Amino acid sequence: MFRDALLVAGKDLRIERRSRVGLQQIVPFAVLVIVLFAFALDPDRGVLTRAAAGLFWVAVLFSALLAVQRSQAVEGADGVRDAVRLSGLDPAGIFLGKALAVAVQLLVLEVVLGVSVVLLYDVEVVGLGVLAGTAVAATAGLAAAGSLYGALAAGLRVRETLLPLLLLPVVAPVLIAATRASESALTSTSFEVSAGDWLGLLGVFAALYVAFGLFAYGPLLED
Amino acid sequence: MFRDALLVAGKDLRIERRSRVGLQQIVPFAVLVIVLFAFALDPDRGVLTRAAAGLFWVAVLFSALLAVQRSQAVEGADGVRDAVRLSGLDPAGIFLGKALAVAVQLLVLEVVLGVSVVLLYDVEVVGLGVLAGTAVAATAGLAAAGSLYGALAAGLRVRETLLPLLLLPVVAPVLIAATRASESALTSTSFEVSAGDWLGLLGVFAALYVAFGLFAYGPLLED
Amino acid sequence: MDAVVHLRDAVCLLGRFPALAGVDLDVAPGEIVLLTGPNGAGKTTLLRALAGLVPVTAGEAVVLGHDLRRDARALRRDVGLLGHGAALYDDLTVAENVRFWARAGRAGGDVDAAMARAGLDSRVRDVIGARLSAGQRRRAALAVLFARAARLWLLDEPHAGLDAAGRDALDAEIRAAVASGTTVVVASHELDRASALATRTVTVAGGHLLGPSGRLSGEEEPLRVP
Amino acid sequence: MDAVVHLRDAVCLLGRFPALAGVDLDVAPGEIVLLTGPNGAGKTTLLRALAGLVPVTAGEAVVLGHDLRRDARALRRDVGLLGHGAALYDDLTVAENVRFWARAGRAGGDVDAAMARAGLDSRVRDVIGARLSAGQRRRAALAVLFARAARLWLLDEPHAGLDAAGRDALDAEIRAAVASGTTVVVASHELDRASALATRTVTVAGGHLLGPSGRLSGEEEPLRVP
Amino acid sequence: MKRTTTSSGLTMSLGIAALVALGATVALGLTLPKTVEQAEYSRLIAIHPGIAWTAYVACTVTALASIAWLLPRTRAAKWDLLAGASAEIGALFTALMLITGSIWGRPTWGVYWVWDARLTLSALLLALLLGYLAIRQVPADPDVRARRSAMAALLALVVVPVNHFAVEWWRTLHQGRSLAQLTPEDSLDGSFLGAMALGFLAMTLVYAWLLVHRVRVARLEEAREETALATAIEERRAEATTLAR
Ligand code: HEM
Ligand SMILES: Nc1ncnc2c1ncn2[C@@H]1O[C@H](COP(=O)(O)OP(=O)(O)OP(=O)(O)O)[C@@H](O)[C@H]1O
Ligand SMILES: Nc1ncnc2c1ncn2[C@@H]1O[C@H](COP(=O)(O)OP(=O)(O)OP(=O)(O)O)[C@@H](O)[C@H]1O
Ligand SMILES: [Mg+2]
Ligand SMILES: [Mg+2]
Repeated sequence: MFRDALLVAGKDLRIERRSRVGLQQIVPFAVLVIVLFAFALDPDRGVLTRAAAGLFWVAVLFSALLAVQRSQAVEGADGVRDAVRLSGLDPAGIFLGKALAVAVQLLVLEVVLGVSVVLLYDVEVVGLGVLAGTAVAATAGLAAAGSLYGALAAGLRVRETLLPLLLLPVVAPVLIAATRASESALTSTSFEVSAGDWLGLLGVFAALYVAFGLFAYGPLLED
Repeated sequence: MFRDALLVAGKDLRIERRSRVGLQQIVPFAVLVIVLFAFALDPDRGVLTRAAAGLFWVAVLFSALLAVQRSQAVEGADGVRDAVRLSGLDPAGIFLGKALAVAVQLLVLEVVLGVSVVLLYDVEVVGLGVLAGTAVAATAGLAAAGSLYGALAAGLRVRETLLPLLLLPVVAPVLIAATRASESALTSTSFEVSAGDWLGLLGVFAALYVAFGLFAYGPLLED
Repeated sequence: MDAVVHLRDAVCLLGRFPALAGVDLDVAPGEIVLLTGPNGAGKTTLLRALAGLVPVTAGEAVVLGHDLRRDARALRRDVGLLGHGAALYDDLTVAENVRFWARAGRAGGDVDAAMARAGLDSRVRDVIGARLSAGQRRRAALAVLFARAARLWLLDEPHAGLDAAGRDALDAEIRAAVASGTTVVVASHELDRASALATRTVTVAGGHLLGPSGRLSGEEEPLRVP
Repeated sequence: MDAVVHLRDAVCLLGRFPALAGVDLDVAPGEIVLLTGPNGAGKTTLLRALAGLVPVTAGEAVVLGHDLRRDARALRRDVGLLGHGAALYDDLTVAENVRFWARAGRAGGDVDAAMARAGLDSRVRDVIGARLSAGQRRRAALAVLFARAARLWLLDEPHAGLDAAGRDALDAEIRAAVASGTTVVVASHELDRASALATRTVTVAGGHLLGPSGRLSGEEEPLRVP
Repeated sequence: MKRTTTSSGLTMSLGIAALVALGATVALGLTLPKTVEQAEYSRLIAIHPGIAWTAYVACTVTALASIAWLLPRTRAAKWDLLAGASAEIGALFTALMLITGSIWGRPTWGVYWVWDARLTLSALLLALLLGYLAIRQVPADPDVRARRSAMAALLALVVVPVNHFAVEWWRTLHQGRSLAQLTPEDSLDGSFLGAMALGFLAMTLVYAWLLVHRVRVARLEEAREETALATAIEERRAEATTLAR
């Protein structure tokens, strides 16, 4: 299983290295979203600083959507889907591999995005450790759920639009938990929250989605 | 030109009628985005009501992205792009047609979305006329810019990710103008704005993008 | 009557790669020129260049009297290209697809007749593009070709995917079209069938034409249909 | 030695449409069975069903000893399918593609040898999938097939798109594979070439097999290679 | 079985029981003491929680049926059927929950809607159910569709417990879990509790009633499908004879 996971992840990352989609397009997109929010919410800037965490994670979420879409589009070429099913690759391995590749890209993105948020929304980071923990857990959750639903939507001809619809509700809890957890790490927060429980919740979700993916991906590939 | 525009728009709308992508997926997606924003910004509710207009337009923008993506994906099947170039259709006509189809779908979406915003963010509409005007002008702008850049990104294999990057900066002004204009039509607004100038600006942008599309689409197809 | 196709030392770049590296080719009206040669030789690229889809970056290139290097768009409606992939919208039925392309080309031609000539029976006409079999896609593409009034047909492996009946029908259609003044350039790997059809065979390799150059030796006899 | 393929009254639905409407077919080890028939008859669907890609919704279906209606996944690694479309990642070079699929199939086979057998010269090996010509794509797909150790080959119009040399090479490879114990089911419209290759020809039409049923008449002679 | 109606003794009795229970709930609800701050609205307690819990039940049934379909040993078309039917009704109840809740929210919180965890998650639950039903709409081979939707159903189930405990995990305006809070010195008036229980019973009966009907309708549809398939196969085979080319 892990052997297959590495094989697939390696393949996806090599494709990314060659096509530079994530680096040259998704990252700038995410930054743009942050900037746009800044505009949309401009009237009183206080909002920005207070909502920074939430907006950050919404931006990450949308970027994750793109990343997953791309990671599925790669498999979209005619015949590839059949070939994957015939390849004898362990479905769980494929799932892990694709999720892993997406996660790596997301983590890079979050770093860049985080910096720009700090700069643009003038928030101050107090708990870097918490942030890091949150990022890892949330990313795992997003990547797992994303890859799973990506595969679910991929079979259909309408994936580019079905995916967001399916994915958003599922990752919403992750989004919420991540927001609250990071808020506690930013001075800007208007009220007190304890990061602990939120991190815990994030961990639960991540574990849940990964486990579910491992079990569900095989049957999904069968369509 | 208009003959071709109608032909193309009719084709796109028929495809939409058959595949129901917009209706069954983009609209729910937009509503979901609204819901997510609401949660991301939860801490103090005042924000929501004040930022309602902005969030509405951001949601519309993201849905527009999907709509354009879909409208281009339709043309993506191998050979279709060549066929379009050989068809002898007037490029300006194609542009108008595709923009028209997108605009129609966006208008429907905005109605649904508007209603849900009013219900969910409890804002109160005072200037329905202004809103309508804003919607039409902004939609024209979005659809035009979207179709233009959609075609630009479509040629490349990585469109699903390139498009947002290209489009967001271009439509940002539209987004802002639309936000300000509609704010004046909502009681919730924290301060006074005169819709007039913003509407004017929107009109200018719409006209600009449409004109530019008419002139630039031909060369674009040639790539 | 002057040549339908006139290429001199034509070069086409795909990315940085010279897929066509100096092609000389003349085609007289009413000819059926067969392009053959190894995979990757440049046949598809040559056909796409003749349709004005791939820019010619060097040399002379005149098709149907239009200079490709200046006004490629002008000839668009006069050429009919049957490429490797059929141009079908997944969510439209065969009939809707053919009608759309016919309208787009302002072709007065009878759509139903065209589909019948392409051997698409009534059941298939109502199946959406996404659900067609390989051969049915080819047939739909043929129907579009038939429905449009083109003076130059560019056929890329037209027989591939067609069943026995379809192949014979296609050959008949090609002969009929030529008899009514169309000129045809066809790329194919099925030599026996294709060369029986063609009035002249040209070998493409390494991005140019081999052996007996593609240039016309004086006057070329247009094909007489028996 | 029991049959490699055993279908009885097998039905496959695509959407609601019965693309296969009651197929009876037996294939003995070492056979080369040619499927032919009109476009849309169900050949591709039959091959995909044998690979376990399309669920068999009624009837008996046993391939390589696995019951398709129960454990379709079990036989996956033992079948090699050459479909209408080549399974290539656009952004990976030919070599990278072939290597990936070979590793995925845990095939020890020599990748470079496989590409050589498929006639992919060193230049093409470093071209990314998106830029290949039609025939080069087919060749890459063949290389994958050669690199993987499959006991049942399912070839859908394998000759389409290949140049003359490629076709002969392919036929030689097929014969060699059969000699070393592989069984082959091939769908094709190029009757003269394909039937020369095949040990038995079966006609598919309207989703079932016509005429001399696909069932084995007693003992079938596996092909002897001269 | 050639049935022309989906009603039977079972549904009759279920229906009657449901109606009775509903009547009783209304009666009890109207006799409830009105709390000072909420006036009449406090009586919604007889309906709203019941609806909400029934929505949970529906989701759970869908999820369990989906699991039953996924397990090779118990795999059978009927489970997929049940899951789909239950999900449809579940979506209905979830919508009702949102509506009654909002109506109740106006007097209690001053607005129809606030963005606290309970409400948002409830909204998401509805979204998930709709997504699930959307997947079922996508035409595909029965098995494929069953598999896809089963997956989606399992994830929908995740939201239920989260929503249930949301009131503790997040700072919610929404009521706490009164059942959990039941202490000797009771926080919630007994009669309210009774009303909630009765309401739950009534709603569950309604649910069961609808479910049986829906499943039977689905069965009839299936039967029709089968005959349709038989003719389709005939036509398909006939294509061979009409080879006029
Ligand atoms: C749109 C708004 C609302 C929604 C979506 C909603 C949703 C729910 C849900 C999902 C439950 C089931 C809780 C569980 O056991 O997990 C529930 C129960 C309940 N709701 Fe609401 N509700 C809303 C508004 C209200 C309001 C305004 C009130 C009254 C002030 C209220 C009072 C209750 C009560 C008392 C229960 C039973 C709680 C228990 O005993 O466990 N709800 N609601
Ligand atoms: N960017 C590139 N880098 C390298 N080679 C390229 C590139 N783009 C295209 N090619 C090559 O250009 C050629 C295109 O040839 P073309 O498709 O015209 O061949 P063909 O004669 O149609 O072959 P076939 O018979 O297989 O259809 C191929 O050899 C392909 O490898
Ligand atoms: N949803 C559907 N509705 C109607 N017909 C359908 C549907 N899906 C598939 N089909 C039909 O199923 C058949 C699939 O046939 P298949 O692709 O196996 O044909 P084939 O024998 O491979 O043909 P070819 O020789 O053209 O490759 C086609 O006739 C197609 O029209
Ligand atoms: Mg070619
Ligand atoms: Mg086929």
